[in-house]
Amino acid sequence: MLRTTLLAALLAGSLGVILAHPASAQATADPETDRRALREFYANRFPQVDLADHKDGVYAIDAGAREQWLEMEDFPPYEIAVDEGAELFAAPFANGQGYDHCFADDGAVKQNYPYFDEQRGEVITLELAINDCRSAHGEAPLPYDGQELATLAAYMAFASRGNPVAVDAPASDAARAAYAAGKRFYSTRRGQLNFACTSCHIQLVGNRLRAERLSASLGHVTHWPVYRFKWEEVGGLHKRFAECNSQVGAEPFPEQSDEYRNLEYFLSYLSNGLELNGPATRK
Amino acid sequence: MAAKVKIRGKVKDGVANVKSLMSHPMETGTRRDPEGNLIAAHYIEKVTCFKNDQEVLSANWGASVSKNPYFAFKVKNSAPGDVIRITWTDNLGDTGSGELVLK
Amino acid sequence: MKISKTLAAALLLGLVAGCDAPQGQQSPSASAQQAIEQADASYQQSSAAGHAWSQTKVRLQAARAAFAAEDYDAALAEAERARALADASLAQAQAEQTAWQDRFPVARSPSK
Amino acid sequence: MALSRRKWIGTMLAAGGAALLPLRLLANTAAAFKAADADTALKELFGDTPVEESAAIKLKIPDIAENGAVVPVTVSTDIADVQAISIVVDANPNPLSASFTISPDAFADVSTRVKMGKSSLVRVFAHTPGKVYTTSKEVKVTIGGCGG
Repeated sequence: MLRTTLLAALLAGSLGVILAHPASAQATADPETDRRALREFYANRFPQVDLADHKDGVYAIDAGAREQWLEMEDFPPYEIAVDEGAELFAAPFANGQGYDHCFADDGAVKQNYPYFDEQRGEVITLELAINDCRSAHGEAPLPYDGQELATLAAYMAFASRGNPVAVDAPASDAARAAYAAGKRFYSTRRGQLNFACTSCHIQLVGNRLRAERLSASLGHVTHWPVYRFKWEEVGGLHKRFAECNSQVGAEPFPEQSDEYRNLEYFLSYLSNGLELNGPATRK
Repeated sequence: MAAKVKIRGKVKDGVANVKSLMSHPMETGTRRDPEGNLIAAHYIEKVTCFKNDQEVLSANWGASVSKNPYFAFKVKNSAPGDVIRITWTDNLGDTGSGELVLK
Repeated sequence: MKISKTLAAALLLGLVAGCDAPQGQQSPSASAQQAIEQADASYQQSSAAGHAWSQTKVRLQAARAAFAAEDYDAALAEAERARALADASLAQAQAEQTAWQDRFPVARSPSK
Repeated sequence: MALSRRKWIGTMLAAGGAALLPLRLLANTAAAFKAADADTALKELFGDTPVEESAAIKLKIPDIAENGAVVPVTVSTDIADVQAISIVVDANPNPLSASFTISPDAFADVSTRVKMGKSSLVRVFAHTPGKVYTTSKEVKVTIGGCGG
């Protein structure tokens, strides 16, 4: 028993040494400074990659994987979800109104999500807004881990394709606190493997973890929901967050929890300016 | 109601380049659900492709074709206005079909 | 360095968890019961800190299952394992209070 | 509502009408798909027709598959009189994945996506009246534990 603990602690310690990054404390940096720093970091790390191409995630930095991905994107399995989502989006509620009463431009609004709602004092993601819309029209909310919500979001992502991410900068102390909470979550080591999000996506980015190429944080939010071949269906960003947490031996948080919404807010601001290209396929 | 087959295609120099996507679980019969029960095999066995009601191509499949199958092929002597129709039937007798007028 | 502090804390907690198991006086069932309660308390703390580890719960459940099957030696062993994991995750939560601040990139070029 | 199989076949015959082609090349398809090893599958498919390696068949498939659940495959050839194309993944529990019957109105050029349980030799076959031509490629499948 003790030996396992010791081994885990030693492993954690040695990984810590490898991953330590020579940056100074950045707890209080403002979002625009963070965004600039992140872009500069990846520009130096991947000088051959145009920053705008990070919208393609890992396929911006792995030519071999990109070829197969493009082949898949030629007629991708998520098109079925986009079609179904379009029908769901167009179907009227019991009161005769529909989603288009809540979302402008036939749902092509993903670029503005998430945002910080000053009245409610919390981050509103697209998924939350969909359920708010349902509640406002007397419909029961959809489960956050279900296919109907993911399918609707897939349609809205498709409708929003090509629009650049345009998440508003935090404008109040409460909003800045939500952003900071997201940044802290992203940078905090969790789980028995003692990994932070930054361990893989900043410190070790571009390297391989077993057979997988580690992707850049820039562009992490542009392509959701994703048809993941491992899931064999479309799923949202928070489902992936939960998976990342589980993979490092940490108990995941629920989809649309405060933790994950703040994280999405932080990550989305960093990707401001990148083109949306969701939904997409991932392995 | 038969399931829909999504079809895309273009004619160039008399050749129709046709791509299709079918919504189907393609269960192998060897996977287990979270409770540990075997999930019954359920897969498309036969796909038939027509141009203007004439069969031009068919496929026999096993369960090892991927979920939501993709199938692309090329048809000779095609012209805009030709109708491509694709139909499938699975091991449980369910069917699907789709049609596309070539441009 | 912060890293070595984490390591020391984890090791220390691991040792404490291993050594403070009650000896001699208690019945095996009472010892196992107490170890499970202690492990659970530590696990709840780590969970409240947002640092629960998946294996802690797995071990706790194994301890409870062994206890229910009246295998008190196994229950005690699993509970101690759960406790060690929970304590290490608490040490992680503690170290991360400040350690997280060093991990995000900082701009090298002067701001425009 | 789903059509019953018998009704379905009836519909197909009506639709195909007299145009149905005499595509009875594949000897025993059902048994071939059930075969648990590649040799048995091939015997069921081709019987005693001689099989010959040919560089005239193009097999496009990744060297390292991104994901074993969805491996894109394209098979094409200029060989004359090809009436069928088959795809065999040797290491799969049922190696025969797909068999395509090709009329004179279609090119011998098909693409699909197949599942691969593990790294395997992938063999494709082009069937002409007197002879079967083949080519193959070793495909590595990595375990997609992470990614995305």
